[in-house]
Amino acid sequence: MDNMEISKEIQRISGVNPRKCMRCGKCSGTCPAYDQMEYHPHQFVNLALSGKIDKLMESKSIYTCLSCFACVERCPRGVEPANIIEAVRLWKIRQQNQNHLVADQIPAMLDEEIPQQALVSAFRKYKK
Amino acid sequence: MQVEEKEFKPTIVAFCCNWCSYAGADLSGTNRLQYPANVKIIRIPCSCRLNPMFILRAFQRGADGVILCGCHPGDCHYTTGNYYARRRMTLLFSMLDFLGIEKERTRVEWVSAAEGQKFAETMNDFVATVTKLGENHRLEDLRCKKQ
Amino acid sequence: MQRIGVFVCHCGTNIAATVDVKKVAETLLQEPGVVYATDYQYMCSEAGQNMIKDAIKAQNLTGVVICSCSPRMHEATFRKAVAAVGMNPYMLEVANIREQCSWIHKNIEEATEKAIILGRAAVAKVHLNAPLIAGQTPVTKRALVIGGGIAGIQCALDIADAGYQVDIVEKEPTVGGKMTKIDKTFPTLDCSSCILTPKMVDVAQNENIKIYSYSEVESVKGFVGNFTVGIKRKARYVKEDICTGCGLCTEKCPQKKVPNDYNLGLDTKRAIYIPFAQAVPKVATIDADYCTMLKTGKCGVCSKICTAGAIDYTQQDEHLEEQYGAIVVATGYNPIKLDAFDEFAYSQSPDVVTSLEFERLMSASGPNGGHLVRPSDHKEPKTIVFVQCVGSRSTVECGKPYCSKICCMYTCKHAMLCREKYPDTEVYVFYIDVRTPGKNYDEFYRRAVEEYDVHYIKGMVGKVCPEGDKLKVQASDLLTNEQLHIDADMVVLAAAIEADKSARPLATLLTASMDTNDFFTEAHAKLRPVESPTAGVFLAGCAQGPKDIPETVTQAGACASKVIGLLAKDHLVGNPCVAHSDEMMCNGCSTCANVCPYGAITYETKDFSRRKDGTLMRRVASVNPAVCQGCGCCTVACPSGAMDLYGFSTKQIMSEVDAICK
Amino acid sequence: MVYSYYPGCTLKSKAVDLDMGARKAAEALGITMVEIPEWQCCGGVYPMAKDEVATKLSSVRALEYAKEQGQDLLTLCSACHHVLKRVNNDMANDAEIRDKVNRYMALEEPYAGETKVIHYLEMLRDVVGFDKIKEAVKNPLTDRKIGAFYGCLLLRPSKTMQFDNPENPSIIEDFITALGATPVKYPLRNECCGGYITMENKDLAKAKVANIVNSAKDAGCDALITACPLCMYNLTQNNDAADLPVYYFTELLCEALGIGKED
Repeated sequence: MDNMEISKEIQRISGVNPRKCMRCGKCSGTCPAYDQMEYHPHQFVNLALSGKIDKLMESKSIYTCLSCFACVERCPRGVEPANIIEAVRLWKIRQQNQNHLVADQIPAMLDEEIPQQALVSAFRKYKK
Repeated sequence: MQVEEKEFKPTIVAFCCNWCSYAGADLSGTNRLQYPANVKIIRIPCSCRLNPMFILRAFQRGADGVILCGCHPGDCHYTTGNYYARRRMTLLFSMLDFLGIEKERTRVEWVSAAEGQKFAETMNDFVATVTKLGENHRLEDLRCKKQ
Repeated sequence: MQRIGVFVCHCGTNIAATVDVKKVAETLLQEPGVVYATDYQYMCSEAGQNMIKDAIKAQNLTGVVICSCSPRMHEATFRKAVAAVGMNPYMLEVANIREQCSWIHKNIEEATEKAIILGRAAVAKVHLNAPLIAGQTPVTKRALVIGGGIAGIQCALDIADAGYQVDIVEKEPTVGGKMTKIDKTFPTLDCSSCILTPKMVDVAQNENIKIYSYSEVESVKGFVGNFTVGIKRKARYVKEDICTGCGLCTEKCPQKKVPNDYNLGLDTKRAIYIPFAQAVPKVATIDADYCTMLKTGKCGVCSKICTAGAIDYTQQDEHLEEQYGAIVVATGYNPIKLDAFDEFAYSQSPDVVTSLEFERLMSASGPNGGHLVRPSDHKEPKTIVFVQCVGSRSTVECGKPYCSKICCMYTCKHAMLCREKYPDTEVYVFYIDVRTPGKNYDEFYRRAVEEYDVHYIKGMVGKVCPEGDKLKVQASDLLTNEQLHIDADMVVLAAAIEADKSARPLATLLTASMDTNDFFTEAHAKLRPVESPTAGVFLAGCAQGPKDIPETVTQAGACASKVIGLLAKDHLVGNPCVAHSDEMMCNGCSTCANVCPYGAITYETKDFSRRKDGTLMRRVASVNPAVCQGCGCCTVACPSGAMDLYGFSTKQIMSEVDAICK
Repeated sequence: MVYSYYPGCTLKSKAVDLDMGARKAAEALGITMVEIPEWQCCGGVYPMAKDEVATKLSSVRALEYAKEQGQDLLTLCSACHHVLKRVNNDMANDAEIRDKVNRYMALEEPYAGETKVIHYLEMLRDVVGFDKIKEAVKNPLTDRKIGAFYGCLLLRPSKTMQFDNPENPSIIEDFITALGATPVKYPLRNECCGGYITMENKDLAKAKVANIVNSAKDAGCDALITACPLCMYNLTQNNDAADLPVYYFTELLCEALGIGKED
């Protein structure tokens, strides 16, 4: 699949029409994980539109999104950048051997207090 | 005995809103954009003036296709006329379809006064579509039949 | 039976080259009722017109068909020609054999056949034509202007200047509108009051202008040239004609804790007040929600102190009716409420203000006499962040999908004024786009950046957090691709502007159409921008859409010229192609009235009994020909076929259909 | 009032305090919570992708069960509430997802989002009423300055969650007031604590927590309360200074109502 086709797929999976974006940058102004991201929410939207998904898929930014929905909440155009980030992440990890998290890594991450929820959600987000 | 097959030329009635499509048709004339001569235009003040009876009458009298052209949604000279027209035609066309007059024989198209090109294209396309469908005999009043 | 004459035009070779005009004339002569048919080089020429006139006289014609260019071109010419020899102009029809025949076809045979058919359709229609006479209605030579802001004021002054009477209905106690709240105006930075108050005085002193302040329109009847408008004069509990505006009562009233609307609630006023020093009319008003006397019956300080004896606690709302020929809607705008934009902490910190509030804070007539301090602690702000497009260009529920148009410029003005008056203040402006189309507008913006060193940042503020005495502003800078964190002292939000809340009910009263944003729709977006589609209703200012002062004044002037054009006529000649109802067929169901966009259809109960003794009363529709615009929507909606349209009657169109399909 | 109750995985293990407190308080307030038998884990994350259907099924099963019982579905954990409420919204409004899920589930009667999902706090506010709670309080928590930590999942996206004003919420503050304590509003109470990436990116989680804790302390909070086990973990375990106690809101509720841990 070429980039533009992937871009269309991303739009289908996310249910987001990136053309609605007016490039105000409010999503990035609101993002609590901004400083740890290489690509920021508004760039996700623009790159998804222009078909440069490959850059996003190779970036750690897709695992940095906190899924806090602040960008979704505050976007004045109803674009839902978080959905795009999730769709790109899914596109990546749905490929063979691209799981971001594998079960072997888990024991090292555990501590006494960690809630089940953290494990479940980490698997849900990072592994297929 | 061999019957010479005459080329089928459908009879098409086009109802055009005075404010937009009629002017659009004039513009396509001014720009010498051709469309078939079997399209005959009737001027009405607004697409909402189109009584469904006119369309039934046209089919009864032997028309093969009827098209209504009005202002683009939101641009009606009388503010809301084309919305009424759109709703009425939706109902009428589905009834006509039920009666066996194919959906392709009827059409609503929005053509503004500036869209001479679109008017000609629409008419060319519509005539081609109706020509493909052939003569219409549904609803036709045999007493009105051409000799 | 009609005696119809057919005239086929060659239009030089425009028609004659592809249409066999002779054959058209000959064939149409065979049509029933056609007693004369001819062709000529140029029908629209003097000679051509004379030919038609002569034929009408010689052949005693009752109807005429011209086969020529589009009726949009020369129908009026030909109608005038036939009218000159005594024929009713509506007995003429034009068959369009140029634009819709000769110009688009190449095959002579086909084109000629089509021309004949089009001619036949026109002949068939003329058979059913009836003489139509355009109705005339007298015009009441007085205009009503609803809204006394700069749009209303300018419009009223221009109309009055032409010698017509104008009434202004203003819902506030004073005229002046939003412009009275503004400190300086872009792009010249002259003081708003200084340019507005002289106009307010002009309005008050002009003998052609009457101001109904603290009043509202509550009913509208009638139609263009003849409106009857009901006006409610709200009780101000002060006799307007006696009060001298000395203001003593407003100083002595013991109820001091009334939010001051003039300063947008940033300070307080007394329960009896004059909105501001230059108010017109300069008359006190009692705020009934706060007045102790009106609420409890105990107090009466203002009454005791008023030497003129103007206070009247028993005053009631007054209702009156006036006649007008034209109505101007100038209801203006308001900034939207920012409750739904709490990410900017508007309701959480007094130091987050709207631009209009900021305007008051900067104004010499504002709560701090023009010394810019934070509302919370009255300290001078050192860092100010301006956020643009708050609620504008937003497609989510709480926002407005349109650009509010004025914010870029006023934000620029605020930023510039801050830097000028308080050079040690850091000023940031977050923008999505800077939109400055207008004479000297972009230059103004560039001056703010280049000379006043205002930090313009492309990006949007995501969140404002009040922490301690700071406002933590988190925003993006899209050009440097950074997230910015600014500790601001004040945040100013450029709130979107929306149509005044009174506009929607007013539109219903006027049967004037509105768009989904509650702005009044103009009759034509480009060519009739100050008229409403409803005849006799005109639009000025932000009631029609967001606009700045120069544009508003321009539009108000244009609006006035349209009103003057209407009032200058003694009678209005209508379009005779209007709907009419056959009373014998009408069943009074109201369907037609419901689809009519103009409110032209009313119902009356009529006596249909033969002796007129009231035994057979029926409710029937009646169309007001002065209001009907002739769209014909009602004719199709009518379930009993009682409605028909002159000039485009059902039978006429049917006959055209028949002629074409034959 | 009887509710179908969906506890979720964490409330059965690490967040027993949240669960037990809620049950006891409900009993005291005349609310019956019937745990859904054989509930399945909601997954902890709402699957945003339009083509994710399997991951929404467990939520639909719980929702469908409540529908059969004719009861509203009561939730306690913020994440479960978020997931259930949004899946329910999809079932009601997204025809494609609804059709796919129903075809997969092959229910007798298709499920179309009929169940009302209500959070325990909403139940306290809208059904019991904070004024009634105030009356029921035996040990008012006088003089305690408590900050509410809302986090993300209860509030956003507000269009679906309809929980409270997403930018300036007040429900937990009103709850704190009802218990007799003093609510402290601090700016970052609806900021993300970084809970979802606590395993993946400890540093980011810690940074986020530090911001929130500092904001709360600066505003004068003695303690924070939350409805989310993940926030609880994050705010306590990833706060290196460990200088701000965090409770589940149900713990304080029980304390104020005079219900001991052993009861």
